[in-house]
Amino acid sequence: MFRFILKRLGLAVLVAFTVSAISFALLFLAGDPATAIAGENAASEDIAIINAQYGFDRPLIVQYLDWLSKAVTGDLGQSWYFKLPVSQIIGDRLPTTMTLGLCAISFALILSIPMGVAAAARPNSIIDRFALFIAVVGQAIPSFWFGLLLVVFFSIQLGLVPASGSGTWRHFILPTVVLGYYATPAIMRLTRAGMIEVLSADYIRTARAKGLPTRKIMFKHALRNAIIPVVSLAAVQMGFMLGGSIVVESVFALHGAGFLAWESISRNDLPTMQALILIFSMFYITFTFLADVLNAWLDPRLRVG
Amino acid sequence: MTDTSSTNIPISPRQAMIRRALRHKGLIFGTVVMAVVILIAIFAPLLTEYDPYKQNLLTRMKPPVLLGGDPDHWLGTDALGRDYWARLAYGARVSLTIGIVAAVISATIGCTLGILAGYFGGRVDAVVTFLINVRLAMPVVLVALAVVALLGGSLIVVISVLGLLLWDRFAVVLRSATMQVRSLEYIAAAEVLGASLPRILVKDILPNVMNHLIVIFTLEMAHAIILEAALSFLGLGVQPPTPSWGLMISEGKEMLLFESWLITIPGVALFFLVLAINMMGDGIRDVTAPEGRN
Amino acid sequence: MSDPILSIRNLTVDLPKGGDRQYAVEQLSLEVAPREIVCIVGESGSGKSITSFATMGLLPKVLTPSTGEIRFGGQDLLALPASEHAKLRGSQMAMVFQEPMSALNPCYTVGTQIEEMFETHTELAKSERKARVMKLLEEVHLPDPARVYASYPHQLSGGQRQRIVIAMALALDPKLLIADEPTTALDLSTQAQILHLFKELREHHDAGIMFVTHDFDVVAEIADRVIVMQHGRIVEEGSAEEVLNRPKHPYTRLLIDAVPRRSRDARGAPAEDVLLSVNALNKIYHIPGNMFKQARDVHACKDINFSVRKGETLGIVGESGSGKSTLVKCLIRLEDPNSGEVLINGTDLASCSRKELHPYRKMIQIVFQDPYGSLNPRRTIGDQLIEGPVNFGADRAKSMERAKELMRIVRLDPDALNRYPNQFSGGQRQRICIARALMVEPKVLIADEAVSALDVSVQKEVLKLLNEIRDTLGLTVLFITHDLRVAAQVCDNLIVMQKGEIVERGNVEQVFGAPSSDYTKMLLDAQPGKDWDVPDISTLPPVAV
Amino acid sequence: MKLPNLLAASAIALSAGAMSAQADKADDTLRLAFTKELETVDIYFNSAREGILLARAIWDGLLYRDPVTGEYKGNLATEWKWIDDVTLELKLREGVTFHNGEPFNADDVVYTVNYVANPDNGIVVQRNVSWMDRAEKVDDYTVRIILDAPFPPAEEFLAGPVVMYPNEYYAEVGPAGMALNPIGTGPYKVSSVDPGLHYELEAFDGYHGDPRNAASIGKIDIRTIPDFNTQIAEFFNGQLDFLWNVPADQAEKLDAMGKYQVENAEAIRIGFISMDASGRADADGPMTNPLVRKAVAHAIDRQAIVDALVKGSSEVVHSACAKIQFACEQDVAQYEYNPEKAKALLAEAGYPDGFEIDFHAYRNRPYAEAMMGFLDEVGIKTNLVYLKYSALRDARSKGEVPFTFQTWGSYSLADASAIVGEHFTGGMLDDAKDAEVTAWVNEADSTTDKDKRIGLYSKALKKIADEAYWLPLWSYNVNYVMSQEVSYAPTNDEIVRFFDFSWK
Repeated sequence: MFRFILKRLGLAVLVAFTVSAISFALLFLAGDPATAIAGENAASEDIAIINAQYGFDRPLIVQYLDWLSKAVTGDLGQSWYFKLPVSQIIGDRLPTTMTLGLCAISFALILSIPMGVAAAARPNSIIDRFALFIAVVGQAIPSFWFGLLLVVFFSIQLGLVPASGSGTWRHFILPTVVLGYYATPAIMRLTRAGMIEVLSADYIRTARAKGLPTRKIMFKHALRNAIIPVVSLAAVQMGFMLGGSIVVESVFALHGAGFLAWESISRNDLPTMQALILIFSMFYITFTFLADVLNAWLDPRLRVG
Repeated sequence: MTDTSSTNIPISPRQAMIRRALRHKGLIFGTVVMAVVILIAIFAPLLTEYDPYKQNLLTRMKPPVLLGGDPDHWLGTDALGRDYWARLAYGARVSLTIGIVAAVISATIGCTLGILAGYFGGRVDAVVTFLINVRLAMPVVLVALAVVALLGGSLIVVISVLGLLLWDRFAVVLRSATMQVRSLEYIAAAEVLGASLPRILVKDILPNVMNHLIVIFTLEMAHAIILEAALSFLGLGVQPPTPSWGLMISEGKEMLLFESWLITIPGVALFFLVLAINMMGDGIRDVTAPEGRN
Repeated sequence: MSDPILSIRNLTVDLPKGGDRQYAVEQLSLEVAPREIVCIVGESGSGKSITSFATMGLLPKVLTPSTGEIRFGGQDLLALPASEHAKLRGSQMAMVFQEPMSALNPCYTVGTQIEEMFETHTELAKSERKARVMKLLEEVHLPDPARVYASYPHQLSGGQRQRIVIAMALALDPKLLIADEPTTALDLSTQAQILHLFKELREHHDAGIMFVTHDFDVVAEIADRVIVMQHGRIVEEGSAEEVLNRPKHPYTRLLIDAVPRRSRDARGAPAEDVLLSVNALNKIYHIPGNMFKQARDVHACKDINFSVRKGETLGIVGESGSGKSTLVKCLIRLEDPNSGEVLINGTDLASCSRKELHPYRKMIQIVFQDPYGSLNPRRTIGDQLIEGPVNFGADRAKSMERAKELMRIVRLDPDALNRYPNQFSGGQRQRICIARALMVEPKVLIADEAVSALDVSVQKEVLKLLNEIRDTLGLTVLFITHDLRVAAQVCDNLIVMQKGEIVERGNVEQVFGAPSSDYTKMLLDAQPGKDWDVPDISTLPPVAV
Repeated sequence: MKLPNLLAASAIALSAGAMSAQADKADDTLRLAFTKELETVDIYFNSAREGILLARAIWDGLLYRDPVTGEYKGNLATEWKWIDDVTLELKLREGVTFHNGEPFNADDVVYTVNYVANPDNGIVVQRNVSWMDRAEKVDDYTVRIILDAPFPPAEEFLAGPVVMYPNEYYAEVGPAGMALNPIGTGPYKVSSVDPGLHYELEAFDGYHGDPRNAASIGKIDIRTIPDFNTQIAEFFNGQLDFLWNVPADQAEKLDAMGKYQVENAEAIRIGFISMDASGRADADGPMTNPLVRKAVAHAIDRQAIVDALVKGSSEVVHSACAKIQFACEQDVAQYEYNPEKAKALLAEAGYPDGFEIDFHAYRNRPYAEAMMGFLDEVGIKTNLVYLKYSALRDARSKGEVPFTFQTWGSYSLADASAIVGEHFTGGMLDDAKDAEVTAWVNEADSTTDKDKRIGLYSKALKKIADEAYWLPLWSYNVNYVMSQEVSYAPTNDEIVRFFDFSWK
């Protein structure tokens, strides 16, 4: 067991390493860091000074290894844009994104799992069709449009919730709905498909033969089995949400890590960008690992024999 | 005593599929909408006398006829006075091209990796799984943005970036589908009958994972179209004046609170296109899934 | 005999429209008395399982009972609301299913799953529930009940799981126990134990048992009464002794006649020259570990030696996990053996590279077990038949001619070449597979459990066909099976495998008459219906139809 | 299609009605938003418009330029005089204290000037500070600033970007500390900074109050809201009192609602098209031909774009600088909109069927599109390459951009050198590489004789126009939208002065 966790971790590190190397090369080769540091109205001589100052003339591999060796010790460097330690900036922004991500995934799960179960219990019923409707609409509506519509309706017209910012829990309602809705269709479809498959399994027939009440069959016997792939999907979605909430963060002026990453791209703030990509891939890896552990708990076949 | 099959021969798989398809409302809806969009795209020049690129700064932002606009421009004009219907009709070409070409690129990558991993297993599988993990661990939107931001958003760049980033689902699904098919005895039989590897892949594996491929293809096509719209929203999609629907939404966004039809028209068009593609995908899955084992 | 526990009268279950027949079960009437085992026998599609599911109230939604009644404990189950019926399930009537591997929820310990019976239907305290479960585990002869109680299904063998399902069924001492092919998926030795358990139950419980099976040997082993079904109707009914030995209905006679005899079909001796010989073949699988399991090695084939003469049929017999399938895979080089030789006409196939192997591929061909999985659903029969010859360089048109000829040989309409596999029944597909194997004119044909998945009557036909083809084409056949009766009937010589090793070899008479290994003895002993000699139908008096 | 429109309309009506209920006058806080995340409040380490806004509130320069009259007044210095071409002596105001209580005196000036003038300290906009060599203390309230070379617009810079820092505090905390807790002498002090996201300013009681007014509004609350629609939504909700840089169309609509004050002011920024006259991107490219460049100039109907899109107080410009800038010669060659003439010029240049070329831009995409439409009419087919500023600037400095739509804000400096000096002196942004122009401009920038400067710039600007190195497009304008309670008169230099705000 221990060996496999080690192996798994080793693989995870390799993935993170590869991701960071790819993104480092990609970002570095495509942009000119000196201009980025100098800013929009900088004059020519400013840029020359910066180029010498930061050592951008060194070979790429040297710069990468330099960055990596520091990153391993927790030193993510200085943001070229904010002139502050990257770790500090990210530390400031991550909580917002984490809150948003957790709220959104919870919203998605709370919405999609019961609906998926209900839809699977009675395929082709009204509820199934409604669930399908929710899913197809969710897949087809661009999230920024949806977000702005919600702002117009719930914030401007009804004045129920704030339109932007992250001060209170009420600020998170609309972004949660928008981001969570984005993940809902996939999770609901998988829950529904899983439940339909599980409900036709022999052990469900056994459970029915035992005379168990329907509720118990659905939630104790069927859902636990059907939820296993959903856990993995939710982990992937969660990882995606953290890095992919740019649009939502931009619309609702939530200054989270996703938006920071996007802004860092446009400012060519490589240290921040690099650190964020590394952190996002770490998150993804952590979530999938946690999902595996959770699945092992849910499904004893995956545990030690 | 030849054993001829009984009088009512079961219909062939294809016939059965067509029968199921004709009864599937979602599939029919999706196909009809899709067909309409494709026809609009193809026959755009016949559907409007306006040039989608021809601007007229004197007739800017005229509302559609329904909102009391000029009957000359039944869907109104945009911020540069270009006919909105002409842009919508020609834009269908761009949006469809983005969806289809990006999906073709990612399908090619994903299928190759997925089928090879599923067929060979072992080390090949380990490498492919690693690649999939690397791909999934990379935040797609960010990478897409970075590349488009730095290379400029020409149609080719946008399509290639989307195509190169959306192959993971193809790989994952085709990998497991291939594994399943691989374990069936007809693959073993073909091997014993001396079929070469490419022949097995093309004749025996590919046709039997095709329905998965088609379903994922539609999903990713829709995904690419939506992502292009999101890139456009962030200002990094297809470049103007090319009339993509995503770009029209992004341009209309400026006046969202004042001239909301500017964003609503392309938004609704995009919504229905993506809806139709997804419903087609669902329909195809429903129609092909029960096949195989009677 | 006391009053029946269950009495079904005039039950008709409709099939969904558009099927090949209107009713799944038609005008069915039967009774089950306490302490009685009633066997319902029939081939697939006869409606025997539908009957048991209708009684339990577990019919799929598309099937609806239209007329008749199922009386149980004084009430008509069909008139009962679903929730009332659910209350009877488990407490008054219980069921054991065919597939023990999938009948238990993988996520919960078996103890929990048995306890659920008490939780749902009784008010017992937790400690008491556990005590009752332990008692049940003992009753079904599970070793170390405490350990089993805390085990998950995947940690138990198929036989053990089936005992758990039986324990679960017995938990509340139901009046009616329905067993739907409960031993079909089990190995011979396990089957014997489970059947023994059922006989015990009849002694110790008052329950009436409705036992659904397709296997006349099983019927002979345990039935008190027998009901024979065909196409949804009862065709014959009577005491076990009567039906088994003096069947009246032609269909019953057909079925019983199809039961393989435990003796070899008389035929000429094969030639003397050895065609295929296997020397010191070894195959070791490396099972890679995962997050939670250690990697390990499995020695699937250990020093296998045998030879087969031209025209001989060699039977390879063994239970699941004996290594017989691995051996086959090594012979046809779907797997590469770790060491050893596979010589055909002096050429060692085992040492060929993949490329060198190509021309020799056609020497050995195979027919697989699963008639559904062994044909590509997306290609026409004709396309699949000419696959082999085309791969070996033959002309398409000529191959198509040969395919037509082979279709006639396997007694199928040559026009069927344009159709897809799903338009054929299981037996027809198996013939197509045979034809496909013969397309490349092999020297050796391997039948890997080729008839196991078929109904007895179809099985008989296919076996007959195989024998004929062997004789007319002078083929050498390796016949892999777990069914001793089938092996005895078609093979010249037998080898018995256990855990990757050959434990017994000899001709059929030797192996069956005077087995030398304990394992073979055990296998022979475990066969159900040993005491029943299949009657020679031709000697029975004709029936008035 | 109809519903959302109605929705928005009713939303606007509703919120407009609800506005007055959420007055911010009550808590004496003016709320506004930034669109971009400001990198740092330390003015020497950012180059953004937002930074200038904050700097003008927090710090003082030695001088002050009256935005209305253009006259230079004393600020932290009360008197100043040129000792010679490169030495400026200033008398400092007495009794001024910084927000942290540190008194202001000559040490602060010497420290600040010496710090920013040292290139090793990496001040972001070198041009703002590199003209100073050092400062010397004469006595506690007298300093001398020594220049590298004569620098005519020195006063403009001392009234603008060069602000005074507290020497003891800055020496202790450095740029990082200044960014998080800025200390100045200005009318507002900073009560909280959430870098890039949120700034709270408070009126500084101890402000010296001359020549600028002391703050009238007690608190300024600035949030960053990247999406402009969201900003408008918050404005409707009464969560913002003031919008700036409002696009022309939105400003018109807001104005039409009659509920808000909409003000338009000119900006010093101008737009221009720069063409690859020196052939850096393509030695034989069409842009090396003056006839083609003139054809481009005739092809684009700048007036139509100004009328339809840019709007406000903007007007077409013909010279390569902003009208309010010193030495910005207006009497230069003008190219009227005349597509026929453009076609004729193209034909004469050997492109009777036009040509295809990449067109780079980084802001105002609709303007770029409109210009592309006009160019298309005369046969010049353009492929828009829309990049982030840094990427475009990078490409330009490498000489890979043949044809580009640019804008230049001159750091709000009212002197032609701020734009011409940057673009026509052979640097990496110089597409013309005209040795003659370079010589004139360099000479102009090293003399203090105003008339001589005007003469030299006039020659340079005339040649730029004659050769059509650039096509100057239009001046920019800024729209400000305010709630009814706010009173503010915008100035024409793109700078929002918080201390000039008051409640009605």
